[in-house]
Amino acid sequence: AQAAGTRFVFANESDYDTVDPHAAFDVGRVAVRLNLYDGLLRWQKNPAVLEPWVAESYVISPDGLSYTFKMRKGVKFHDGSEVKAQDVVYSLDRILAVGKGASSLFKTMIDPGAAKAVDDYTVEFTLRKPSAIFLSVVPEIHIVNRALVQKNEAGGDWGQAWLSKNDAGSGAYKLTQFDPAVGFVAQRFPDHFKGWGTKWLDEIEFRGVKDTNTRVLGLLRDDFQGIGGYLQTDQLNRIKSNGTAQVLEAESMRVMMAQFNMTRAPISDLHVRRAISYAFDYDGFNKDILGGLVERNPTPLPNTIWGVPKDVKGYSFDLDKAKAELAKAQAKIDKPIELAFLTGFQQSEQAAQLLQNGLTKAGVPSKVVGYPWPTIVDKFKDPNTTPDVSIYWISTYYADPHNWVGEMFSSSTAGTFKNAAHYKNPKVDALLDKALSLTDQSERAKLYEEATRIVVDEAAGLWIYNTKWYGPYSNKLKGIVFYPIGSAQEMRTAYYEG
Amino acid sequence: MSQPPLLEVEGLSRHFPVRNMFGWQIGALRALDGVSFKVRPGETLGIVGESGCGKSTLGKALAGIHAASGGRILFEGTDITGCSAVQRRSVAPKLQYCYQDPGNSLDPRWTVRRSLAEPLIVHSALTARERDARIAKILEQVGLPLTHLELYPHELSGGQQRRVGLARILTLYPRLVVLDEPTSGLDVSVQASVLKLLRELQAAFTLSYLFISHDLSVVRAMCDRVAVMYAGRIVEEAPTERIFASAKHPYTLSLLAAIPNIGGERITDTFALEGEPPDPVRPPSGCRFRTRCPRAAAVCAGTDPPLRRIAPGQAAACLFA
Amino acid sequence: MACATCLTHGSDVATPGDKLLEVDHLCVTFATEAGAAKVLDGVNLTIRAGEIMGLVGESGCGKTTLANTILGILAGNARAEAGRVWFAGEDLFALPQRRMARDVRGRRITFIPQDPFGSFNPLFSVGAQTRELMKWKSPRRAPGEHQGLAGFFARYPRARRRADAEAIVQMLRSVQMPDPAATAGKLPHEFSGGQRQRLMIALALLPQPQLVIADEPTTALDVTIQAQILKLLKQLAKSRGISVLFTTHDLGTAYEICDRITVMYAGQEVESAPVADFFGRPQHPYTVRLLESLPRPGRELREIGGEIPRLIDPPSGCRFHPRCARASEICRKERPPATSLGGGHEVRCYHPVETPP
Amino acid sequence: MRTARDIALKLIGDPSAALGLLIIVALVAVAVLAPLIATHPEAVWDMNPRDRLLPPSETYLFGTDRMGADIFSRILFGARITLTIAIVAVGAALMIGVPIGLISGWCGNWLGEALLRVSDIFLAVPQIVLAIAISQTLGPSIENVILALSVTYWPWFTRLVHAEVRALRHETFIEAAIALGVPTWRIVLLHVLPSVLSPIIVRTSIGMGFTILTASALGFLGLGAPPPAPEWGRMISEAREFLPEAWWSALAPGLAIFLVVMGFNLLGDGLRDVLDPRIRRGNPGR
Amino acid sequence: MRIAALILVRVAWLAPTLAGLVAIVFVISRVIPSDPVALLAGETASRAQIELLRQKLGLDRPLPRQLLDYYGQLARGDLGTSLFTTRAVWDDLSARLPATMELTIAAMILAVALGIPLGVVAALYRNRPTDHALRVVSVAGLALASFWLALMLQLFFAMDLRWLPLQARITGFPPPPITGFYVIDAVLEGNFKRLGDVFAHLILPAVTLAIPALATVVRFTRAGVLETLQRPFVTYQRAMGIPAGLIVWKYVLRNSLVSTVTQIGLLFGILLAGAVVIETVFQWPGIGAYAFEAILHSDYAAVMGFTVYAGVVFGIVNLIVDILHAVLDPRGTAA
Ligand SMILES: Nc1ncnc2c1ncn2[C@@H]1O[C@H](COP(=O)(O)OP(=O)(O)OP(=O)(O)O)[C@@H](O)[C@H]1O
Ligand SMILES: Nc1ncnc2c1ncn2[C@@H]1O[C@H](COP(=O)(O)OP(=O)(O)OP(=O)(O)O)[C@@H](O)[C@H]1O
Ligand SMILES: [Mg+2]
Ligand SMILES: [Mg+2]
Repeated sequence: AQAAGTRFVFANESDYDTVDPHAAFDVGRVAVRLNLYDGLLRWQKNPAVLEPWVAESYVISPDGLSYTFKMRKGVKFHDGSEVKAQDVVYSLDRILAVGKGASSLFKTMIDPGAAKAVDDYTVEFTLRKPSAIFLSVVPEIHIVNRALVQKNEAGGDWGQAWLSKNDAGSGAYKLTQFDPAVGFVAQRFPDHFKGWGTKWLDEIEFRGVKDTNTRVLGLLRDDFQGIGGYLQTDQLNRIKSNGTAQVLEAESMRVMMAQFNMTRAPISDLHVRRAISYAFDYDGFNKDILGGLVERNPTPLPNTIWGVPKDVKGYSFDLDKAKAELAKAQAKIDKPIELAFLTGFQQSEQAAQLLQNGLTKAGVPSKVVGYPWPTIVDKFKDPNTTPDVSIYWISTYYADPHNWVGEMFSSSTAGTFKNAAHYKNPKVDALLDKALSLTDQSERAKLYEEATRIVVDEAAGLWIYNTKWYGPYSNKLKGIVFYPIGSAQEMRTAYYEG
Repeated sequence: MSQPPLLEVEGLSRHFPVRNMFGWQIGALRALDGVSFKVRPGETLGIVGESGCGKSTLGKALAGIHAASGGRILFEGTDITGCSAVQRRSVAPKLQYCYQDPGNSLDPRWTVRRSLAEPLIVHSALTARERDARIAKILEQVGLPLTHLELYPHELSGGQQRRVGLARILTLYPRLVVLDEPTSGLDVSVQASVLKLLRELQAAFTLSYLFISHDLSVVRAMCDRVAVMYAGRIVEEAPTERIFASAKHPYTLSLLAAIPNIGGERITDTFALEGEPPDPVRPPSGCRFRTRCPRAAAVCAGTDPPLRRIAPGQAAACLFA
Repeated sequence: MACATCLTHGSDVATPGDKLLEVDHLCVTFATEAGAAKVLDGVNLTIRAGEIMGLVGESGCGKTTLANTILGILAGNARAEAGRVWFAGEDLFALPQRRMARDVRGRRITFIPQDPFGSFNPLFSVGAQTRELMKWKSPRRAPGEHQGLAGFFARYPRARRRADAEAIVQMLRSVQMPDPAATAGKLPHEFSGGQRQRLMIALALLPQPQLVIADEPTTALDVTIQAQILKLLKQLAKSRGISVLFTTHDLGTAYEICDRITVMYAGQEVESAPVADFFGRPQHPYTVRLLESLPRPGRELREIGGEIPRLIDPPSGCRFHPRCARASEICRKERPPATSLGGGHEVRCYHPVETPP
Repeated sequence: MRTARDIALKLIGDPSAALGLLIIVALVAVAVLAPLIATHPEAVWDMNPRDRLLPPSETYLFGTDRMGADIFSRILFGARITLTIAIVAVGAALMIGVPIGLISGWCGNWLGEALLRVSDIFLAVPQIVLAIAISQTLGPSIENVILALSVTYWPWFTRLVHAEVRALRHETFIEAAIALGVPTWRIVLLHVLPSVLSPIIVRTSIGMGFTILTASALGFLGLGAPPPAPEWGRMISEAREFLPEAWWSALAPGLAIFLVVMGFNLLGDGLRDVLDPRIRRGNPGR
Repeated sequence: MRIAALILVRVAWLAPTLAGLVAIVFVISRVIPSDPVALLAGETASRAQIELLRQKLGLDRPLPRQLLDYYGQLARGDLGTSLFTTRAVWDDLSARLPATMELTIAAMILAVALGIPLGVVAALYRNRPTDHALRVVSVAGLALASFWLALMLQLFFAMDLRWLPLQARITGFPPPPITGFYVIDAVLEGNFKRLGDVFAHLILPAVTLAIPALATVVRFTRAGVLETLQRPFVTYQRAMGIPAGLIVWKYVLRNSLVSTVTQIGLLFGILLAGAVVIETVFQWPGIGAYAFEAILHSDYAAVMGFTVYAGVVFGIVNLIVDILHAVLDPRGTAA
């Protein structure tokens, strides 16, 4: 029943197969969380900053263990009831109980029952030990309507079955239709606490469209007004030259890298790792294959975040140096090095091929193997099954150096996809732990810089680029705001013009 | 006549299962239902009867192609009824079955030479050269030029195919050959030459024949004795001349009446038999011929007449014979 | 009617003695992989109204080909090179195919096949197939009734259908089908061979044709059944005054039902005679040898010797000469002309056999 | 029965079969001679990002792909993969399917029935799904693609051979061999097998085409031979994003698949016409 | 009566066949190297947490036991819960089933409705230009990689000409399903505008899917008709002057179809397989794309559910083929 111009369709590479805000923590499907739900805080802007959202303010106790949030009054759920502290408590308990999405992150800092409603509008969290990143993950506590969810619980499932198909949020949009095989449609929620300007989108639709080509063609046909996924240069050029769509551009913090399995010869040999780092044609990849749309990051950190040691130049493509390093290596390379890429992700596949190319020229035998994401994550759990080299991305789950260098090189995360290197270095661990326990950014920055220097020197990974974000949208769409954690899927500010 | 019989068959029967569309057995087709007879060395016994009466089944049961469902087969005094495929293989060279359709009994992909060599490879220890010699000799005896050895079955005429079929059997010097309709489908002139050949071979190899045919005039030309079959049974048995001169069973008489007699009375004016042969799955009670028999009486439905001697060398299964 | 040569049926059954069918010097070749096979080479044949004509000869001599040529249903690779087929004064070759299919085949000339098993479509009931035939070929069909493509979807007029149905039951009774009423619903495989052949005869007679071509109609049958069928066919043909071209290689059956017999050898007719003459004083050496090779009590078996010729490159002149003991130079050069011996007995031989009566 | 020479002559005489034969011969030749014909033999692994997506030219006959490798050379080397997959997969399917078909066809008893049921079960899973499952289970590699294809293709041979053997069992010449006392193994190997050979050959030829298509579909889905193997399906999949601008990058592998599969099918059809006894029967005997 | 018995026997056979099928796929899916429980537990879950979850899901028991459990579950009509979507597999499948069915049936109808007449025509004009042309086209149809064809059709019809939609089953977000078959739903609602839209969306994927099937139908029909044309009853009907069109399209065709239906039955499996690729390219929310995803995620329950579904479809299609057989061939010798 909406006027034609006020409907927006977004085609995403992954399916929106659930609308439970606590079921997933990935960037791909963030639209569900950002549009249908609200949190106490929310990442906004680029570079990302934490802004008060449902919370008006917060206080951290001096020991860094207790966080007290004061909530706004009059924030309404879609059913008209008010958002209260009890809902926040229930939401965190639910996250921990259901054990999906961001729960694994919370579990490292907080126990069930650690949240308390001091009054209707005050909520207090008590941490197990001080953590510098707790605030960073608070936006993931998406507040669900406790009364509504509890009414629909079945067999102590915390309403999982119901919430996977239904909406119990307070977000700017209200779910109207959902089909796991297609996606979801949501209608503007006029009573949203943030209020609305003069222009808006009445209805937004997010659907999963697996095939990149179909997504691009659909955008060109105006089947979709926005599409997701990191596109190849050629596709972006095609969209630009077509004239029906624009490509928005922004700094992003997603990094592409190769993780080395440090536990096994020959990769465990420093010189072999350095040789590999010298054997990758960074410019060939970034400039030719990706058409210069990305920027080289010499360290595991995205260039735009604080904590990057600016003087570190990293490795360059230099086959002579690679050979020299190999000559110094003690480990014998007697079988091909396994270069793993993510099935279905062209860039990762191309990078693997290019690395293989360089390695072959440097005289190192290698083989390229593709694994789907679930498989490779599983392989990472065991050092013995972890591939020698695995090429993929680390996205921005929260904008803190800990998201990159912290989680990638801490022994506590060994075996996860963040630390597929199984990297364990007591010195680095000490630096990182220290950084987590502090709250002062400049002090923390120094510690992260120090840790970064060490891992770069150890060639503990191969860092390829730090993406820019390119958002292909219909020409008439305005008001899209990109910030790294939101992937520009928050539609509250968007509208049509012309 | 005093010689022991070469072949003695007692109460032989063969039932085929009748299945419905799902493969469940729902009955039995009594293709052969208690047949007894003897064949003496050097003798030719004719088996006549119309299509589907069980003639081929009888021949195949003797040759071991079908297992018997009942009864006994004694060959050269030994019981070969229930023996295994391997045991059977030792009898095979001596007791052979010659197909109704010799063209199809030869592997279409094999040359005549290969088809002829096969039984020798299986049953003899001859060297390749000895085999060739044997094949050449037999081929000459069946009246085919050696050049035909390299031909394929489809390149031969019907008469020639039949000769090859015979040659293949004769390479093993059998004692008894079951000839299943050796002249059906042949033109009269070819038929004549095949019959001549069979006679010559019988003399040359001292063979006994079980001569299956539905053509009484051919049987008359070839056989010493004749057994007439109807619906899985032998209904009359007698020396050939007696059959033609004084057959007693009404079915034999009908059969005789059905053969056109060139120059004689026209059967289209005289023939009287009505009706169709019975369904072998549901044969009529009592005498199986009674449904068509001009002489049928009420008793015929109740009693199944046994084959009984009615004259020296002649037996018939009819209450009125 | 617009066309003068179109004859209405029933009214003008030719009187006995009239020439109904005349095959005049017919030559048919088949294109085969190995070359052109001259299967028919100047065949002549005459059938008079009401007459049963036997056509005998060895397998492969061209009997079926001749029948198919008359019916105009030769295989795609066959070609009538020369000759004419006259039927009731009409040149069948000059008739357009569509008229041939509509007015001649199945109507004035019907057909009884050799193989009663294969000639029914196994998936349609006998009744359906009979009705299909009568829808198109019933003698009660009005001349202009739905023709050609339009007829494809046309209905079978109610009144005629009823009349035809009655005729069908009548006919089934005359061919001695047990329980004619139940016949229609059954599928072909539910009938025995003899019954199927009787159905075939019924189908051939239902359109009330002038000529029935029976191509070895009894070879697939048992002796006793064969005798029944022959008897039936002869009775019906005679009682209705229908001419029959009866093709067979069995001299015995030919003797049974034919008025006259024509012998073919390798695509040529060699002798034609009334049945008594044919068996009584055969003239052509081939006929004689053929009769001699029949097994007879008290007579030695005698084959003809030699092989039938290949039709790709047949012998010149009389095609029988390579197997003939009496052959002379002229036999190799020219085909003997037809010599009439009176009484309708004709022979094509330079050296006929003087058989004692 | 015709001799091999007759068959060859007839095949050549039939334009479409001859075309099929020609394509297959060309494929084999290309596969064998790839290193000699290829203009950039190192293109199988060597990438040159600076030359990516160049249109066809004298240096790059079919243009270059997204990694800057010569498509022409990759197609040539891809022929090796394609041929290997087709031959080994169908060969293995033959090895499994034909014996099982022979046994199940020959033994009409419970054993035959059970074997047939097993093959039915395999037929019940859509081939590509089972193939995806297998190559996902064991990891994407050419060997696993081959395994997946043969595991899913053998029932087709079993069905075919089973049906043929069932029909043959009642053929007179088989029965005659039994009556002659020929041992069963001799009958099955010397009479039955050669008689079912022609349908098997036909099915093999068509199966080659089918297998190549399925293998390339797996490649397309990213589950086939891993990069940088120049597998044709994978090449299309990679090129897809550059359509229609870099049309050459998808055209060459697409055409290659099309031609080869068509070649096998044409050859199969031609062989059917030459070998299939049912069609042969229509011809005059002598 | 005969058909009822046939259905009974077929259905009776379905159970053991399904059991075997399930066993095979069960074993294959369980040897997958990746551990879905670990995945489910989350990317940072500890070993102990994973083991706990494994116990909860019953995945720690021996394989045969798990298989038996699964049979028990199946017998209760329960396909289990998808590890990934956390919904009942049956719900997931049934939501996607109509999409696939609609697509495959449309493709099947296209293939059969066009393929049979073309096959007959090819046979009638054997070895003439028409036949050669049809043969080349049908062989080409078999040789076209469906993903390639899909792409080309999309580029041409949806992008260049803009005649047809590019993707999806319907314009806009799907309306709440009645039967889930949008064609039927549109008719039920009397919404003919939507019906047109649904058809337009159906064309490209259905054509892509249908082309290899069409080629197969043409080939088998041609062969069947050629063989039937040799049968004596054709000669007989010709000799009796039955109109040629009637002989071919009524009598010959029915006989040829008896053997063609079996092939058409087998085609269904191929169509289902083709759906995996085509659903991905056309963004068709069907079961093929779902199965592909499920396999990639090692989602046992979903894979098994799909397998059972494929087995049931195979069984049903076989049943339909048998019924068609019985209808076409009333002799009852079939099966
Ligand atoms: N393998 C078989 N399975 C089932 N029934 C069979 C089999 N072989 C023969 N019969 C049946 O057994 C009966 C006798 O058949 P048989 O072949 O012995 O007859 P026949 O006298 O040789 O006939 P013909 O003269 O036609 O050769 C027939 O009804 C036939 O249908
Ligand atoms: N379609 C055809 N193509 C090539 N040759 C054919 C064809 N039809 C028949 N012939 C050949 O023509 C010759 C005559 O065949 P025809 O069927 O007329 O003989 P026939 O006398 O009816 O034989 P039979 O008694 O066996 O039925 C045979 O040599 C046959 O091989
Ligand atoms: Mg017999
Ligand atoms: Mg004939």
